[in-house]
Amino acid sequence: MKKIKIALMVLVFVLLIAFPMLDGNLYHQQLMNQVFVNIIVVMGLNFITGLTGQMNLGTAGIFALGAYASALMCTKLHTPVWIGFPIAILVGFLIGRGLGYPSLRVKGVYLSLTTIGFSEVVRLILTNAIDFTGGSQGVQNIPFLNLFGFEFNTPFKIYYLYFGLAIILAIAAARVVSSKWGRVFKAIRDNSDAVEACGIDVANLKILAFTMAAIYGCIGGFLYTHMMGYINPTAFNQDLSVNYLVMMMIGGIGSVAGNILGAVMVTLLPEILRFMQNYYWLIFSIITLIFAVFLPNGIVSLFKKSERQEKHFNIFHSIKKATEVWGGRLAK
Amino acid sequence: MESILQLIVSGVAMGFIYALVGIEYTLVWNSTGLLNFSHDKFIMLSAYIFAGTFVVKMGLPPAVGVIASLLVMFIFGMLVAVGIFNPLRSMASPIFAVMGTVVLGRIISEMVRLIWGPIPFTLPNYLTGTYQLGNIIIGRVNVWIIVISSLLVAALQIFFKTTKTGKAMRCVQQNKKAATLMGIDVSKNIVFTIVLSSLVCTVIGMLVIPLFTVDTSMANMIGLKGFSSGVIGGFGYLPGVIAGGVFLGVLENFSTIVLPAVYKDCVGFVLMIIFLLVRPSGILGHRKNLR
Amino acid sequence: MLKINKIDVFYGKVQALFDVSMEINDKEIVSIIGANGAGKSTLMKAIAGLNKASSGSIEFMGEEISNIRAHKIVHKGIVYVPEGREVFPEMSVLENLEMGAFNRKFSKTELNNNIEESYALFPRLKERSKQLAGTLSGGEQQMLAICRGMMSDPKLIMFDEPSLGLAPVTVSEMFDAIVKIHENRKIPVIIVEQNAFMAMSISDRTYVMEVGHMVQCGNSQELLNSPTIKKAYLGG
Amino acid sequence: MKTILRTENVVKNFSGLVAVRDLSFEMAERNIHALIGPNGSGKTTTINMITGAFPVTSGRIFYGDTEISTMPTHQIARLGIGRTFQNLKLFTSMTVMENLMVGGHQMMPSGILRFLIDPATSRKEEKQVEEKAKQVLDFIGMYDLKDEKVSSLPYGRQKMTELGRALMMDPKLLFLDEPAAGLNPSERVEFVNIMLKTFDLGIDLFLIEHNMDVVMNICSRITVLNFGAKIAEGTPDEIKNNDEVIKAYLGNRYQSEKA
Amino acid sequence: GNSQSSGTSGSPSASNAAAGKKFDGKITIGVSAGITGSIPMAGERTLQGVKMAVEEINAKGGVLGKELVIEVADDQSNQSVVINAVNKLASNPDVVAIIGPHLSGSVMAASDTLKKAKVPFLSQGTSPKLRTIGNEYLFKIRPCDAISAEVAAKYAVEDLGAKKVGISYNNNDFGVGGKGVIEAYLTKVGIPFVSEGHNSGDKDLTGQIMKLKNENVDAVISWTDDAESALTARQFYELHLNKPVITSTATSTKQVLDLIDEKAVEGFYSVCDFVITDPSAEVQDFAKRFQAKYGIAPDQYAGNNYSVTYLLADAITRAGKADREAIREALASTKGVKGLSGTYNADSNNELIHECKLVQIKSKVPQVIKTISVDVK
Ligand SMILES: Nc1ncnc2c1ncn2[C@@H]1O[C@H](COP(=O)(O)OP(=O)(O)OP(=O)(O)O)[C@@H](O)[C@H]1O
Ligand SMILES: Nc1ncnc2c1ncn2[C@@H]1O[C@H](COP(=O)(O)OP(=O)(O)OP(=O)(O)O)[C@@H](O)[C@H]1O
Ligand SMILES: [Mg+2]
Ligand SMILES: [Mg+2]
Repeated sequence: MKKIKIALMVLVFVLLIAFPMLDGNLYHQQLMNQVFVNIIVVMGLNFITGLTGQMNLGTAGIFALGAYASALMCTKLHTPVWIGFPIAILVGFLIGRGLGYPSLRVKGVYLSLTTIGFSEVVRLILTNAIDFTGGSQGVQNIPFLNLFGFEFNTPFKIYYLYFGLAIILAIAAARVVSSKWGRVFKAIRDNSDAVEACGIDVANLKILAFTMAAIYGCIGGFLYTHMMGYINPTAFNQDLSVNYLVMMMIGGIGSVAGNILGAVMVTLLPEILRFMQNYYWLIFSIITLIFAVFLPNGIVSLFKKSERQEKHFNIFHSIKKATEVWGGRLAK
Repeated sequence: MESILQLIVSGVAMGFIYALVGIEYTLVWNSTGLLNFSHDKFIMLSAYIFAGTFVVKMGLPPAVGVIASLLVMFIFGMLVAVGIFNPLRSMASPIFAVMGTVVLGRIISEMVRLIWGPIPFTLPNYLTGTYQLGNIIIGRVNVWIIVISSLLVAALQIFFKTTKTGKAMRCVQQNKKAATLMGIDVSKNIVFTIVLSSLVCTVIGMLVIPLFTVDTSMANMIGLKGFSSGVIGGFGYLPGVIAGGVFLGVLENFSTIVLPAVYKDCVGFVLMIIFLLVRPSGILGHRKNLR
Repeated sequence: MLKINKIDVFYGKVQALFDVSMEINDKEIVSIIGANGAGKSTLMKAIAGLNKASSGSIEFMGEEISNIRAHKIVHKGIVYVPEGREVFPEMSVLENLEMGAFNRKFSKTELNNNIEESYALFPRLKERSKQLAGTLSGGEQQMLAICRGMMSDPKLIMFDEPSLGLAPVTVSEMFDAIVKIHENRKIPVIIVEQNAFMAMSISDRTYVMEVGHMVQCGNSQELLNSPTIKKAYLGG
Repeated sequence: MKTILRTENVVKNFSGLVAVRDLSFEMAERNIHALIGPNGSGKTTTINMITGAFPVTSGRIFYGDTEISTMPTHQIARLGIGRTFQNLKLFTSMTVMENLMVGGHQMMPSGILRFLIDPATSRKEEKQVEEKAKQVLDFIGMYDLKDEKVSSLPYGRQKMTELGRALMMDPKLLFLDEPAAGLNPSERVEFVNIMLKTFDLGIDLFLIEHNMDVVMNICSRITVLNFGAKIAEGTPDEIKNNDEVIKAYLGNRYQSEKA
Repeated sequence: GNSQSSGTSGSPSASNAAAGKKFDGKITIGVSAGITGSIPMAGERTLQGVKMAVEEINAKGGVLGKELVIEVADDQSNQSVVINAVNKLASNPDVVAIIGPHLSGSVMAASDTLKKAKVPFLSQGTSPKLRTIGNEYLFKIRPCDAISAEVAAKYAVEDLGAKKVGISYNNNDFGVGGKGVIEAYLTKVGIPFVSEGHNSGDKDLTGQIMKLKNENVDAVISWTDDAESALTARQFYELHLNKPVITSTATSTKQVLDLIDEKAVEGFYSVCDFVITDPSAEVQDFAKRFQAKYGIAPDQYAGNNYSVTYLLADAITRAGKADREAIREALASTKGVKGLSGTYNADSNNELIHECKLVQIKSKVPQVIKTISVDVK
């Protein structure tokens, strides 16, 4: 079973490497690049909302700040483009601290409303601080990324860079999820009082989760900005935040594989459905809703099903066994 | 002076619209513990049903249209509750419920676009006109809104505090299992709540037509502002919602005196964040546990 | 009055009850004892309609109830006081009690009588009638849950570990109260208890459960003296 | 004998309702200390204040020589104070093993950057804690259940899991809030054995319990609260025969049963 | 691919079958329009205009003997989606040119992609910023705001004699662009002004209006979108801002006028390009046929995109082959092609229209007062 899984993963990997060489269609390449960006953002969101259970509806704001930070740096200050990357991390770090703070005071819907507020304020400031951000007319002529004089100026080149980054970040995310961090994030979601009682500083961890979410989000924004070449505030609206949550939900909350599947599906499905013309967006929304209602554990759960059933039987057997053991002890 | 008074009056008028939206989602929140992120779309849908179908297309007199729209939205609310809200609320993570409502909103707006077409319209001579007091002007429809939202809050407050069904709705939010054991039909209750909220949305949708005109994004802004006014008024506390809405409306207008008017929308969100963090009990100081 | 005939209950794929049968007669106190995880609560929930039996039947006053939804069963007069209290945390003690009578159309005086009866049983509740139930101490919540169950004048009441978390003096008061309720109202009572000694002392008959099976049933007094029961459940 | 825990005039006031008034007591090292009292007398509130879950309204609490009355919960826990909860607070979506691993989180000091850069160290840490968790599971007799979701376990096992999770932190002082509630007599015997074994490991126990068999048999000292105030303190025998305690808490039946 | 596009142009093939003509292949033009998203009306009208023109052209024998077909991509009026839409169109080698995207912001987002793909595209974007992006594949089919906004400002000062001008603008790419032009002009001629912005979707402008009132402006220029124009007119009227008002195109279109009480817009001026009350025979004829076909009056989205489809057909004919580069060159050398909102003449900025009309609303009917043209550079 495991071997099949690994073989499958290698196959997908090879296909992805070969894809832009086999398919020269710029549209397809560009779409894949968007997929990579979205994967990165969703994996970040997964830390805070998927694992820690803190409802974050402010992804658009995070993403926008990451995008604008780099865009403004290199168009206004003419800094080298790659600087945007550390800057994105720094901005993410700062946002994480800032957004993490409210999460210490409010939970659940209250937090989601706070994050909505944050994201809307960011958008309105980007729209209105015209001298600084270019306002609603946006920032144009954003240069492409370049590294050591090599410019990533075609979707083909961008593809490999973003693919590589997405893989690195996915590995990092997967490791975090399956490590003590992921575990303790989930524990906070289940019962934060008990986590405190285990000597763990919940405040710190929530901020850590927010920070990682924001760093991933800002890296996503950074990559987005240098792929687009032009940004304006209208794209960073509530709909975008929601879209990322939808990706996470459809893929499977809490799992990196799920995040990836969700990002792929939500990015590509509407494009695939374009042939339905006038109806495509409706159909897409209906499909999303159907997934939410009928596949609450996300697409990943389709792959895990057989495992889970086995486990159910196990539970019963081991409980029975344990009870027998207890009974045995009592007898003597 | 005159312009300050006018700003207050317009702010109050707008504030009551925010309050109406706030009432609607407080209602859903109080009894299901869900936030309906598609309420702006419900409002929009009902405006289309009322104005687009009943008044314009079928030529019914508005009074009849009102009743017909309430009926249609009653059924719509019921379908949505049974088909979507009920399954979503029982899911492990509240993310599903939130996302479900958002996606539902998208579906509604696409349906509206496909059914009624994308062209904005309005109802001429429906609740139009203004009243004038000295130099202070207030729209006729605003007066309607103020009266109706006050009545609505009073009625809902009595309903929640005194009637059994109202209390049952609060029980359902707090502990579904225990509610069942008291003999409360939890699913029916949720259906009832959603239907009620759908009706309140219909009232809002029909009232704002003269001010907002009918188009697919007509209620986007008040959807979010409604949340702010609810928070400012003390989450889940009905009389507070009106206070919150009016406070927000007036403050927004006052902000235009000192700030560029384009920052007006910021005021609502900043205020909401401040209240959430600093005074979660709202301006009336209603105590309630944060969950 | 209540007749359970060979029911099976599953959680997902796990079977929790196997072929369980049981009978409760009019005006009888019955206790159910068994180790942790034996399936006592599962059985109670099956009667209350919170779990569905996949096979077998449950008859209440001659009527099949195993397919009726939980809230309807309450209307038939079967009240289940669950383990773990399950109070309405953001309602006051008084409101919680009032909700206990939700399924009945009581007049004001009837309601007040029942409330007063509760207060008489546990005066602590009267002191705290305005306090939000979520902030009550564990034991206070337990008292509230018991009284709330009594509010609707049920025809059959089931207590799931009512003594859990109660102080010793209160435990005896509570068992006295159950006996009193039983005598005053002449209704059958089912008690699931870990405090087997107490439960068996006040009950007429006792059922013993083990790993999802009903293994023994008999006169409480007799079982109290049975050495195996003593050994396994009475800590003797 | 050294004092491990000491409270000085601790008061807790919930907007007018005084749940704990002027409580002063001391707990000596190497001791099993019990706190008993009628329902609502402020026992859980006292533990909550000691472990930092609630701030004290006034008064001071010392752990050894350290004042802990103003510390946040997690710091208090790190000093070696573990606890279980009256109403179970488990990580319900996780397995028993994972619950215990969270309890051992503090034993893995490497930060997230270190973790990402240096997988070997963190793997080693994880292994160590896993070993420890296995020991603890063995200790509480739940090794076989280690991969089960806690939410599907019977109540008694869940309580045991909570104890195991608290043990993972290597506490010096362990607070147990009604550990025996909901257990039948034989299970109770088992739990008591485990508690005694825990004590033998060098962990001092402070417990709230309504079951007098447990309290009277294993505790060396008992503090009794009523309406938030201390009404008696002493050895089990002293308490058993204290009229005020009998009246307020034990009741006559207990007396007659024992007699 | 192609199979989809013929789906969208099903009716043209039907009509040419009726005409009994045989086409020798197909020429595909892409349409990027906001069919869903925040301004779906623009998308629908655009599509209606283009489709009507395509049908007519095919009925007359097509272009270069080939059938004209369209491939539509919804851009949701959103910059991220626009990229996908135009990429999809551009990656189809059959697409020789694109009509759209409509919004200036969308054009900015799509510009690089289309430049690299070397696909000529014709946009309704009017922002002066578009002059600076240096994309020779972009053609602008409506008068730049640098022209029309200046016309409005000039009219306020010269014809209405305003000594102080109020500007009410939408805080988006369109409104801010226009506001910049107006402010620059007023500064140049030394007329004081106050600018008050609002956001798209705003529902109450009391704050802004009270400020304009307090500043005692003599005339107001309102540069905003459809819904906001209706709101502006209503609230100006209700709050008694009794000053002459000059607006951008919005108030000259039927769908906006339908939203406003007659009294509230009476006497408003509007600077526009395509207007259905344009007395010219072409416009009147088009309006009639459009009304007959779709049952609604055309607006500038319909009119301009109808007109530009003809222009594109003309350019393809002039290029002699359906080739992207050749079409671009043909478009860039457009001279004197008659369209519904004036004569298309390409200048160095690839701007095709250099004239606009000033209309006044009387009893909800826009009456053309004058046509203003500027020199083609
Ligand atoms: N929601 C559930 N999902 C899966 N298994 C469950 C669930 N609830 C209970 N079980 C299992 O069913 C069996 C019976 O549980 P039940 O709660 O009825 O026991 P009980 O006799 O009431 O024990 P206790 O004394 O702990 O209350 C146990 O093995 C338990 O683990
Ligand atoms: N947050 C709160 N707000 C108001 N009153 C509270 C709050 N928490 C506890 N109380 C009250 O304080 C008193 C002490 O509660 P506590 O939980 O400490 O009791 P306890 O001694 O643990 O009782 P039990 O044995 O029933 O668990 C109770 O009367 C309770 O109602
Ligand atoms: Mg049980
Ligand atoms: Mg307690």
